[in-house]
Amino acid sequence: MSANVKVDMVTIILNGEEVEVPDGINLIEAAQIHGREVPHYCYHPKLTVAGNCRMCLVEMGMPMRDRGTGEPVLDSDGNQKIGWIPKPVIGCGTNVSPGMRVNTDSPLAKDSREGIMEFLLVNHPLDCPICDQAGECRLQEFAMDYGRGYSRFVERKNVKPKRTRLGPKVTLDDERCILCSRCIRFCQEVAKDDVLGFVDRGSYSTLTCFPGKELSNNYSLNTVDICPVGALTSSDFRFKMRVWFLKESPSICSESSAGANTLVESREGQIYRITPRRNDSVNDTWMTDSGRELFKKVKSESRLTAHRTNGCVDTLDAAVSFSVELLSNEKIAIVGSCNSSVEEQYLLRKLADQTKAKIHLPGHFGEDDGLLLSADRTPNLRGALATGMVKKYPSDNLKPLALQLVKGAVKTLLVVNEDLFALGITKEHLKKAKIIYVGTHVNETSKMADVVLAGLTVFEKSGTFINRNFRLQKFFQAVPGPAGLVPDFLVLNRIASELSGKVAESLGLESLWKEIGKLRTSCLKGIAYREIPSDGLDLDPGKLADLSYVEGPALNFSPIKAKTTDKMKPKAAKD
Amino acid sequence: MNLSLVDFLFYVFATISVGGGLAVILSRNPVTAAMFMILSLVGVASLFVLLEAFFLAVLQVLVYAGAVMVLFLFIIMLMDVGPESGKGTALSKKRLLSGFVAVLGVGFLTVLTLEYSGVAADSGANWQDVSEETRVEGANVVFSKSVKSFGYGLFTKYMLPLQVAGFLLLAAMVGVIVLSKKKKGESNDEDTEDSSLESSVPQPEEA
Amino acid sequence: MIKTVVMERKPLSLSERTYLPQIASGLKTTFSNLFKKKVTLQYPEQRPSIPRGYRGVPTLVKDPNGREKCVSCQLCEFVCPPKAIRITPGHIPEDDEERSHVEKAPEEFEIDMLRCIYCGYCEEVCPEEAIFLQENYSLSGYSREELVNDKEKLYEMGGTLPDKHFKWDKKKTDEEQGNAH
Amino acid sequence: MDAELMQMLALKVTYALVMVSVVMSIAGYTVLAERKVCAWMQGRVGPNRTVLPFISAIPFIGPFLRNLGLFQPLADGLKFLFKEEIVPGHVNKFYYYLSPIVALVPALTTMTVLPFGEFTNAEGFTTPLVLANVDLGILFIFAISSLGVYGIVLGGWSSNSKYPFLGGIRSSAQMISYELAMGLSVLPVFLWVNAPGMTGSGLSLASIVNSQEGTAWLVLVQPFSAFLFLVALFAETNRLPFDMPESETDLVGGFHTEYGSFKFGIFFVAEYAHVVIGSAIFTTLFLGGWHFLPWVADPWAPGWIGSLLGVGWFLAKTFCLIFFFIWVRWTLPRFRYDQVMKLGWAKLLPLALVNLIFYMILVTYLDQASAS
Repeated sequence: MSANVKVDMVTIILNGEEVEVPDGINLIEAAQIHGREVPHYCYHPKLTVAGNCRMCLVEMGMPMRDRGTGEPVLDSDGNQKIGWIPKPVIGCGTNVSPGMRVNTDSPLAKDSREGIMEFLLVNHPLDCPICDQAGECRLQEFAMDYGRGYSRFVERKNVKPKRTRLGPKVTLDDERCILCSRCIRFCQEVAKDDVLGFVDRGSYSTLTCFPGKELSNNYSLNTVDICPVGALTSSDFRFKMRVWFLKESPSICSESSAGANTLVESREGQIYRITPRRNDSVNDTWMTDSGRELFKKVKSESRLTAHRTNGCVDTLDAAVSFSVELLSNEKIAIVGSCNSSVEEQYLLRKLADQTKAKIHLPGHFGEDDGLLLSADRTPNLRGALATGMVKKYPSDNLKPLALQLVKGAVKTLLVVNEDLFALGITKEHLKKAKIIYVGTHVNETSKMADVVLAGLTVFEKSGTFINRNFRLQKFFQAVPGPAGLVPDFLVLNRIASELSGKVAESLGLESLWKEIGKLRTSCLKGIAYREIPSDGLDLDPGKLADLSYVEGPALNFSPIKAKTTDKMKPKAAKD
Repeated sequence: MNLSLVDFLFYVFATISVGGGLAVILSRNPVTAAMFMILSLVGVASLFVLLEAFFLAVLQVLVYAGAVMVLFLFIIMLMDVGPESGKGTALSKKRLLSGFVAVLGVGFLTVLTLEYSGVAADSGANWQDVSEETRVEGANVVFSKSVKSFGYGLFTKYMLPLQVAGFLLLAAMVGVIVLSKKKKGESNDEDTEDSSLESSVPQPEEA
Repeated sequence: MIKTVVMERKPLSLSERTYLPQIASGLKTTFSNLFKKKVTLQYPEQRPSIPRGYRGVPTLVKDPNGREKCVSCQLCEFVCPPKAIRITPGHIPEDDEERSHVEKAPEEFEIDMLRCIYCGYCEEVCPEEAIFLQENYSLSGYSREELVNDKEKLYEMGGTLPDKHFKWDKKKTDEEQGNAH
Repeated sequence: MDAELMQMLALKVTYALVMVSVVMSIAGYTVLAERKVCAWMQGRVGPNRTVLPFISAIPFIGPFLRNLGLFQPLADGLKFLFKEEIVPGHVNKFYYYLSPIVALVPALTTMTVLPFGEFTNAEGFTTPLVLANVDLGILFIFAISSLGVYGIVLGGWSSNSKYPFLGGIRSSAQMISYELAMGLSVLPVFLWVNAPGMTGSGLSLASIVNSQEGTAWLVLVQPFSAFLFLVALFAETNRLPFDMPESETDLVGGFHTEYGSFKFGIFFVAEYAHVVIGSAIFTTLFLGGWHFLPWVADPWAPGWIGSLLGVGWFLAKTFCLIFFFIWVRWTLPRFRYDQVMKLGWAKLLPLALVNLIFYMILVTYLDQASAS
């Protein structure tokens, strides 16, 4: 999948049309490249091939060769004879080879699909009105596209357990299960938490957890995503909203530096769920369960919904001018955040240059799970380095700032979305300091702050993050923020402009990036916002690669240092 | 001064007529001017009533206030004549001249009125005597408030003036028709305002 | 090819051109109408008969067992052209003996009658035959809030309708006998 | 001022007030009649809901009155009175307020010269029952009623809105056009009445009425004049088929589109007052006024009873004519504006002239014949 790997192309004849496809891929992928859909349930591009749903049956044949001599067998016209396989083959389990004939919509293929659909629907309950999958259900879609349209089944349908709790986040409806085994393979191969399996045989086959276990790993909701029917449903999203109402906005998971690509699904300004967005260079098609919960903070009780000066609700104008007043003093320090977007970090750096302030940047670290939850629990630590906001790798506390506060070298503090008290600063330290707080939620610091500039969460604004691969990725506004709030980068820009005595110009991300692209020593040099592709842009880290990052090897990621020392092992976590 | 009711009413109506006339000249809005003109005409009609010349009074209202002024208003509204602008107060030659003529005219009228009404000469007769039935000299015609005798007067002694007036009016009408008649081949779009006016104004000739 | 025949209008006679005979006959007609029977329906006291298939106020109905039929699939909400319907879906608790197998039911179901255009799409789209436009056509209120029918009111207006499907009954029987694994 | 004058003034004012209230209430009930008759002609029942607290409780009579809609004008009037006064921001305020008054005043003024009965005292001296027995009665009525158009024209103009303006313009054109035909159509009547050997004197309306006593009504003598007068009357009162100023279908509401509540009510009442007065004039001129029947002497004795019966008879005739107005309105469609103009100038006016000339010749001929 990397661009520099030369892929051999082979020629196959797809539905009588000669096409070129990469060597080694299976027929489903090959057909998809050329715009032919081969319906499938059990096959998933990121999982091993199981071949048990039989939905992807196609007709296949090879040019005939004489067994003994290996000479091509010619027909009366002098063309090579085609040896059609008398029975249809599964597209997922058949790889392309030169000269292969494939028919995806021959009568045999169509007939096979219809038969499979009928079998699949024999015992599938007609639950669509209450089924959460309705609207994104492969069974619904393929029944419409490839089904025969009526049922010849007159007997009673099977009754199996419904509403089974598989784990804290997943509910299973066995009646709807079509036994594709995607979830089982996911748990074995990706999550490495082998808890699911089929029991019993024939029509008694049932998906279940192994005794004494439950599906409780941090990736369990991916099974819901890959389930082609409504068998596995999210307990959290269950019955909350029909999927056809949801508006999807591309976003980036802000949980950790893995930077998983996501879709934020919302209706009328309310987010209902977050699902992963396929990006083969970052997160494949997965994301963490914990990352899916982040939207709940948007509407939480502790959300800051208004600007405040001296504890009273005030207008943005007043709050900004008060901040400017405070920042005009001497002895200023800034506490930046790795949660801020690249643009905000850049503007903060600009502000620091203007006020001759020193920027302190605390990091947030945790355990690395080797997949999509990295040890660096902030989305944009590398952004702070790339914009030159800080030079050093951040530590997990603010001791230098505490020392300065004790010395009295800091009178005014601009804090962006960090809680000072969780980072080793005490109330004693802050006695004489004025605090300007820019952030989204209430914390001890915001309670003490003289000016509070309420900001927007990652779901309410647009911007960019740089993930652990030094990949610059865009996220977009999914829902409107609370009334009266503007994106943080605009607030910071206003403060910066008014500090230098100018009236703030209205600013878009495009024009801000024109400025950022002029950074001379940074790896962001020369990048225009609109040129960042939707699946991200790999940056050249340069000297920044030498810093001691905390992340360990994970999915689609190997630490750069490890890469240099350990060249022999290709892509540690990927299989 | 001992005012009788009739005197009092005379002054009221006289004020209305003269004031209305002044307001016609002074008001900038043409519709207002027209309304004041009607008021003035009605005032004059009331004066006629005081003179017990009911027939004249009624005709005054019927013809002038009721018909002529409606046409005036009709035209003013249809042509959408805006209020006069207050500009150009500077004394131009034209203005000076017209002012002079106006003053001269008013003075002339005043002198004439004073001379012939008998007020200036302090004769015993005053304006109320006019209403008395007076025999018209040399004829057995009673010039009175009675419509019948009024008619007799018009068609006997005053036959010639009546006919002359009628002929003049006819001439004026023919003139208007000739002026407003389009020459053959004259294009319609030359002045659209006129043609639109024509289409909405009643055109008896058409039928 | 059919030839077009231009029918010349018959020239009007003198009496026709004065219109007077026509006016007179018109006057005769109107005068005779003075004494004819009046067709007015004295509305609040007398009610019109409602034809079949009339689209009145949309209501929610219950099945013959008195159970809620709506499963809050929100298709009506989706199809509603003026966006008059608003549903908050909810669970049916597992200890509800009667209906636990239905799993889903509306927690709140609101139809804003100020928005409703009585198109009947909701009735048509409903897979559970739970929403019906019934005969009630006169609706009034003193406030906007009053004209937003909530679930309780919708069921009160809807009542119970005969049901040929007994879908959930079948489901329950299946569960109790036969094919349970 | 002396006591006698004061007494006379007080008496006149009282008479005027009585007259105004009578005409106004007749106008109000004409509105009701219009709604009822229209409803009946269209197969409906018309207003039948208004009730008064006590009267409606009376068995039989109460429901009967209710079904007749007898209290409807009361409710309508109250509604006009209590509705919110909305004055659009774009109007010319002064004329906007003035025009309803200008519309109503002439309608009420014309009735001062309208005789509606006569009283013969014990000495056999007869006085017509009229507020002002002016010699020029008919001319006075024409003069004043021609002023009524200003209310409509100003109302349309001051509304500063296109439809009312069109209504006003049409109205003024229509009034001017038909006034001529109207005047010319009554001239033969006066010619006839004032002809040598006839009883009439001048233009007095009372003398016209009295000239019809015990002999043929003028409608029988001069049916053509009566017809022309009636058509012109329809046009002058803006009734269908000549309701140019309103023309709901093409001008929204015509000149009073921008008017609401009581000001609209005044326009409304003025219109019906015109109808009432117009009917009364027609009765006076052509239907023998308060006299019983053509060729039949009044069956009632002179005195109070007699004059009251006469007034009643007069009113009855007027009501019949009002009914005719309503009847025609709900029968005929409206003329187009150009048709109205054409009819007025090209048909009615020449016909009236021909009519006048014919009677001139006739009267002269009869005079000559009787003289020789």
